Amino acid sequence: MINFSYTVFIVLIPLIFFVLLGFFGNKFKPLVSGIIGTSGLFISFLLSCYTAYQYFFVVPKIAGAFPKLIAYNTVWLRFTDTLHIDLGVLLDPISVMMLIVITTVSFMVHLYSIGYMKGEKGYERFFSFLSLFTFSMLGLVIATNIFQMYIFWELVGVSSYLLIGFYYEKDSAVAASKKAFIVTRFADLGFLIGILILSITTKTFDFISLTDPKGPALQQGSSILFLGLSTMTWSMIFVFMGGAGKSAMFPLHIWLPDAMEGPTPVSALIHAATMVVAGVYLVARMFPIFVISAPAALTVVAYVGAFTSLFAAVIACTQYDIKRVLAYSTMSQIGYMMLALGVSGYGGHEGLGYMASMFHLFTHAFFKALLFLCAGAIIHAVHTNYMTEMGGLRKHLPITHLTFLIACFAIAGIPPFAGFFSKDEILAAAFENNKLLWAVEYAVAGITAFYMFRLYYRIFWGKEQHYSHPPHEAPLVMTIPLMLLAVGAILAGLVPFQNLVTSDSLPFENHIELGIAIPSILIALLGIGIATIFYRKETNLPQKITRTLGSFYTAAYHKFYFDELYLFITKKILFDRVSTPVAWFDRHIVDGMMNGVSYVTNSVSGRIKGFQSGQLQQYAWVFVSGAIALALAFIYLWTL
Amino acid sequence: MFEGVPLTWFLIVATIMFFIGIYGFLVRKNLITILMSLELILNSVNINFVAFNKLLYPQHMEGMFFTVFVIAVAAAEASVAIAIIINIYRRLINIDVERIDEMKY
Amino acid sequence: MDNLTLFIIIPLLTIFGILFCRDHKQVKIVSAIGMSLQLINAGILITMFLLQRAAGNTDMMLFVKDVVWYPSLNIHYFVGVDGISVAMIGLTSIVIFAGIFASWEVKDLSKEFFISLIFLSSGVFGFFISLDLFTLFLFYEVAVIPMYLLIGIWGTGPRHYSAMKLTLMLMGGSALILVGLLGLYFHSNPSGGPLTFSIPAISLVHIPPDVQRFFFPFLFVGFGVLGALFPFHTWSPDGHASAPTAVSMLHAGVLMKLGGYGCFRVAVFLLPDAAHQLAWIFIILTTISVIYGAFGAIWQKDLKYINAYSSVSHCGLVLFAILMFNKTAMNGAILQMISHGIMTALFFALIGMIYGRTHTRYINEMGGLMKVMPFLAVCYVIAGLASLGLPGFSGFVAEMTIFVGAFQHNDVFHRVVTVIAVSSIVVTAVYILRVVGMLLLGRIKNDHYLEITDAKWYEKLSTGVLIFSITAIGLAPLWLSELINNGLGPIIDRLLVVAH
Amino acid sequence: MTTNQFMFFLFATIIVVFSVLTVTSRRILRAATFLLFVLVSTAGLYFMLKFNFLAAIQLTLYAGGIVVLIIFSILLTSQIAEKLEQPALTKKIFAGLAAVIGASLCIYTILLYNFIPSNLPSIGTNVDTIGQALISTGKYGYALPFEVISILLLSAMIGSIIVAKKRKD
Repeated sequence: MINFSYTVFIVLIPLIFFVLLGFFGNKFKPLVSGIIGTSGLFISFLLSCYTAYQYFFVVPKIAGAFPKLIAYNTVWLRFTDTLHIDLGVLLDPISVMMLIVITTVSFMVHLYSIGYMKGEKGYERFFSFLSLFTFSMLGLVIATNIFQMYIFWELVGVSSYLLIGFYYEKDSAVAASKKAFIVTRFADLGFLIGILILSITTKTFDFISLTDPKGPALQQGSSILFLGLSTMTWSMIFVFMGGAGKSAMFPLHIWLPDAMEGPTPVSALIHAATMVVAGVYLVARMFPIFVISAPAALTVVAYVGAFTSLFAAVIACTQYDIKRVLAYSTMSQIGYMMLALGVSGYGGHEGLGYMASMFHLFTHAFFKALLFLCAGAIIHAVHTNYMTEMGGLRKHLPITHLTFLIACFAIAGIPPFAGFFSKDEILAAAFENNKLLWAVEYAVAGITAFYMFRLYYRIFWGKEQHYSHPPHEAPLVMTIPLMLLAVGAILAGLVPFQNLVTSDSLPFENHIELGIAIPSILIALLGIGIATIFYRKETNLPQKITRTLGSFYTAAYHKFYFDELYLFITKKILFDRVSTPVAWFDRHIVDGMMNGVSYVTNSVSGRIKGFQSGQLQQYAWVFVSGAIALALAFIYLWTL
Repeated sequence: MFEGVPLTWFLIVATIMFFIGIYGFLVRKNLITILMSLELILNSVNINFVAFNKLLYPQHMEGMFFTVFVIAVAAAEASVAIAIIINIYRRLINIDVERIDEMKY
Repeated sequence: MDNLTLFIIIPLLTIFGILFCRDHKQVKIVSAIGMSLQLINAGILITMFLLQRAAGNTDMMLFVKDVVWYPSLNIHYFVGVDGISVAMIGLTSIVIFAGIFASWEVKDLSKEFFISLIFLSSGVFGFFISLDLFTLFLFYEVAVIPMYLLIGIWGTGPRHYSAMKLTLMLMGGSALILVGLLGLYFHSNPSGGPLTFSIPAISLVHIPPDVQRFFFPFLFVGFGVLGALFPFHTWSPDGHASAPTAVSMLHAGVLMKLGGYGCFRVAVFLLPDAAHQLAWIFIILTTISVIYGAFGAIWQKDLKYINAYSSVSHCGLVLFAILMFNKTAMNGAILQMISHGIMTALFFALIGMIYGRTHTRYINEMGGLMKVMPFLAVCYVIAGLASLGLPGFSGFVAEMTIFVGAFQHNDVFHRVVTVIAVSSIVVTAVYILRVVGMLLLGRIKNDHYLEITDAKWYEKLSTGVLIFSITAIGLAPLWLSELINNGLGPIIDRLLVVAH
Repeated sequence: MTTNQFMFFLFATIIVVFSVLTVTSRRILRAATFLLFVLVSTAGLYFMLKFNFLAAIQLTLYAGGIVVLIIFSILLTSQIAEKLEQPALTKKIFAGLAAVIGASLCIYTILLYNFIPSNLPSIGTNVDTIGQALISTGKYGYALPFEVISILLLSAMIGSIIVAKKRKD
């Protein structure tokens, strides 16, 4: 048996660098701290690669399946004899795959940030937060039990908060970070409740016994009913609420576009490649429970995923801030992954959706990180986020242009780029399972191609704008990550996922079905074609279409007014209608009651203090007559 | 041994004197007259002491000694009281008990 | 030497030392030395306790010392500790240590200030080690009364009003406690021997249920007043807002725990039948506390009010967990007391330091302080994150233990109230982030804040100790949880015997 | 009617009548004079009971000392010619009521109780015996009260001087 305990260091190294940079960062020169952080990640990256190699190719399979290995485990907090939070490392196909994804993207982003953040205030702070995030995200994926996952789930939330609010002097960044944290926190409430329900039905937090399809936990939990649904279903719906919050699923998606206020490398790492797929990872992690005990919850996952992907894609077509377009595109792609999980079954070819989802997660990480980093390079060059102020940049930024184009092809699903393979599997899985959902996703594929190329053309083609100083290509330290990720975006699709990452860890046979693949290529090409007509040259076609769509366009442009709705709920309902009255009630009713007691005491004493008149003779009279009365009472009346 | 007058008579006289003193204490306004009422009260008590001593326990002298002490105390009390009254008079130019109510409440 | 009695003697000796000091500086040094000794002593106590337990000593109470004090009423000076008291002593010594350094700049009447503060702490220590109800009550009063002077003399704002309100409400609570204690005393020996105030002795007696039902509300509400039980919590916002820094720290950090500890050690432990029967009423009240406090905090503008309402919410959770009657939840209650104690002490320390620099506590008048005082701002963020239950800090450990424990009940009522209580974590996040956003982030609103300096060494020491404690508990909670579990055993056994 | 009885009634009448006058007279100096009569009659009662020493003290201390003191203070603080104001009627009624009820209660109680007069011979009350008793420390000795009362008198003396002294301010 191979000893995997070194995997602990994959997680711990970023933590150590976080502490190091957090405490002593200001002692170093900025560049030094950047290099320190990056080198730390590089070690983690190498260790992850080694782990993946050993896990997939060296460790003997058990009955043909990849085993679930506990590389390290220690009790962290004990609730009862069976319920305890452990901290440990669980290695199975998806966690190893995630290790690769996270360390790769994080390493690229670190490297890129050395150049991108140059000259910013708080350089070392940035790198320490990045390390913190990487630590938390790695801890999340290698969790051995659901509570460990929750712990790191919260930690990624807070690192995201810190990084979105990195420019803390900018009010919009502060507001965005707050919004992101609170919305995900609300979702985490659901996650926590789900965990609590799990804790009483299964009496364990441990993933291995929870997700063992033949294990006692799965068998007994589904029989207890509450309000018509089994407790397992409830539990999974709540857990999915947590996942939906992190993964920006409708209707908890509103924080993600605003989160683009953070520095662009952060958007690439957290809000595109890694943290936002945590929800997908969570559902994948709990997948046996979803499939076996809570199919209703899985249906919810599928529909939410499908709706979000459509919804986000439509909004993406109308936005002008390039990072927001990418953000909506991320939502849409994550919707794909959720949908794939939702339509999947368990085991063998039934589990195609599961495999496809993980596959898409993997490929998406590369091309979406690439897109964001490109966007960073563009913003770096032209100092604006708005595509209306860009155009004709292909001559100024050749490398960025090329890598961006590759990423666009990948996301649009054009072979042989990575996105094609994974998206094709998803569509195939949806087609086999639910034709309606397939149709939606099919349409979304076209819309995706359209808005990506709209973005591409408006940035790199079109009329050249008047720039305050001539845009120039980013330094090498930024372009190298772009190129490396572009390679990833081309080649990631060739990884044989059906042999490595499947729902029951057993490899299965899978081929590209031309009946699904060809129509999807065609619709992608159609989308690209329309975008070319509209945006390659300056035309007034888009305006005409916009006018035809009328109010629908306006609604989409305003993100279907969800921000306003939430603002209404939080500001008008919670703040004005709940919190303000509570505060008033406390000050006036509850406290008034207490003050009332003192007021009554005060006024009573004010009345009776008249007895203390200072009149000696009055006192004496009372004394004498009292003595007489007592004498009368005690001597005569009492004895009678 | 004392003949002719029963103890009760002495007690009745003392009681009447006592309550006259009480009455005076309650109605008089001038501090000095109040002091005089007080002397009446003390005196009535003295009569009681002496009468009990003579008529019930003639073989002892407790009643008499108590009376002596009461008189001494009364003298002390009177001197201090008058000192206080004079002091009050100096400050307030009257010694009306009804107006001396600074320490009320 | 008798280790437990040292906890009362050291503060008294320190006070004695302060009496001989000539100036402000000497007073500070003597207090700091005294409370450092106290901290070391607490460390020694914890170590000795753990060693004893490891050596197999399974007595309910360790280091017991029993001296007859007033024979005719059978009052003893009876001290001893179990895991819970040890943990609470640790908390107290940390908070008072930090409190001394946080009040380093008290200049007027500093001698009197430190004497009152340390006298108060001796009451708290005495409370936690007492096993005799009478001395327990005595120390309780010792802890509560100096508060009046501390707020009334060194406070800010409407301090006379606040001091009066706080003291009167707490005195009202202790009147109820006294009734309850006497009730216990007079039923402590149903077979008709000598009556006793001893907690272990009473715990062996079965008091008739109707008697229990009569006295339980007195004790629970009485201690609950100090534990900020809704609707008897209103002293807390006013009191905290007016109190000087160290007093707020000690009050919210430790004194409010006296309430929880009393509910637990006296009301629930000694009156288990009534606790079972009447728990539902108080569970509803505490659930209201939890949510209500959190919503109350959202609206406030004064930093101290925010924290006071947040304390109402967190302390509500303590009482909530105590009433759940299972080992996990009760363990969580104790953890929450410790965690909230340190956390809120940190908050008040920071608020005091910020107020000392900006001379306002209204969050809408401040902003962008991160830029001018990064150390304090980072500490504030850490305190905030700890308060909203972020893993890695003690709050998370405590809250999760409570929620998991409370949810293990088999009936819908307990689960529903648990879910309601759980939802407070979102509301907490809202008000914490609102404060952090308005206070520390954004642009600086007032130019003269640009001249503000960052923390001095003593402020760094004070906050550093507290942050170290919450992080240490948050990162390695197991030993503390086991320590507490150790003390919970007999209490839970007694409750379970009654339940069946 | 024996001599004793006659003497008693005489003194009793004087005491009651002049007591009443003392508390009702509106001229303060007269009230003091009436008080003097009362005190002298009380001394008469003491003589009648053969407490000669006590009667002498009563005459010198009370009648001589205290009344003179009172008269001096009257002269210091009041206008002699002026009549005191009449007390309020309600006050009079209530005080009178209390006094009458109290007196009747006491007298009723006294009359109900059956005192048993002693037949033992009376102890000599000459100055020699009294002096012995006052400084004796044994049974029926009054050395301690005597000392205590001396200190009381001393402190009263010092106290009244200090209280009545004019402040220099």
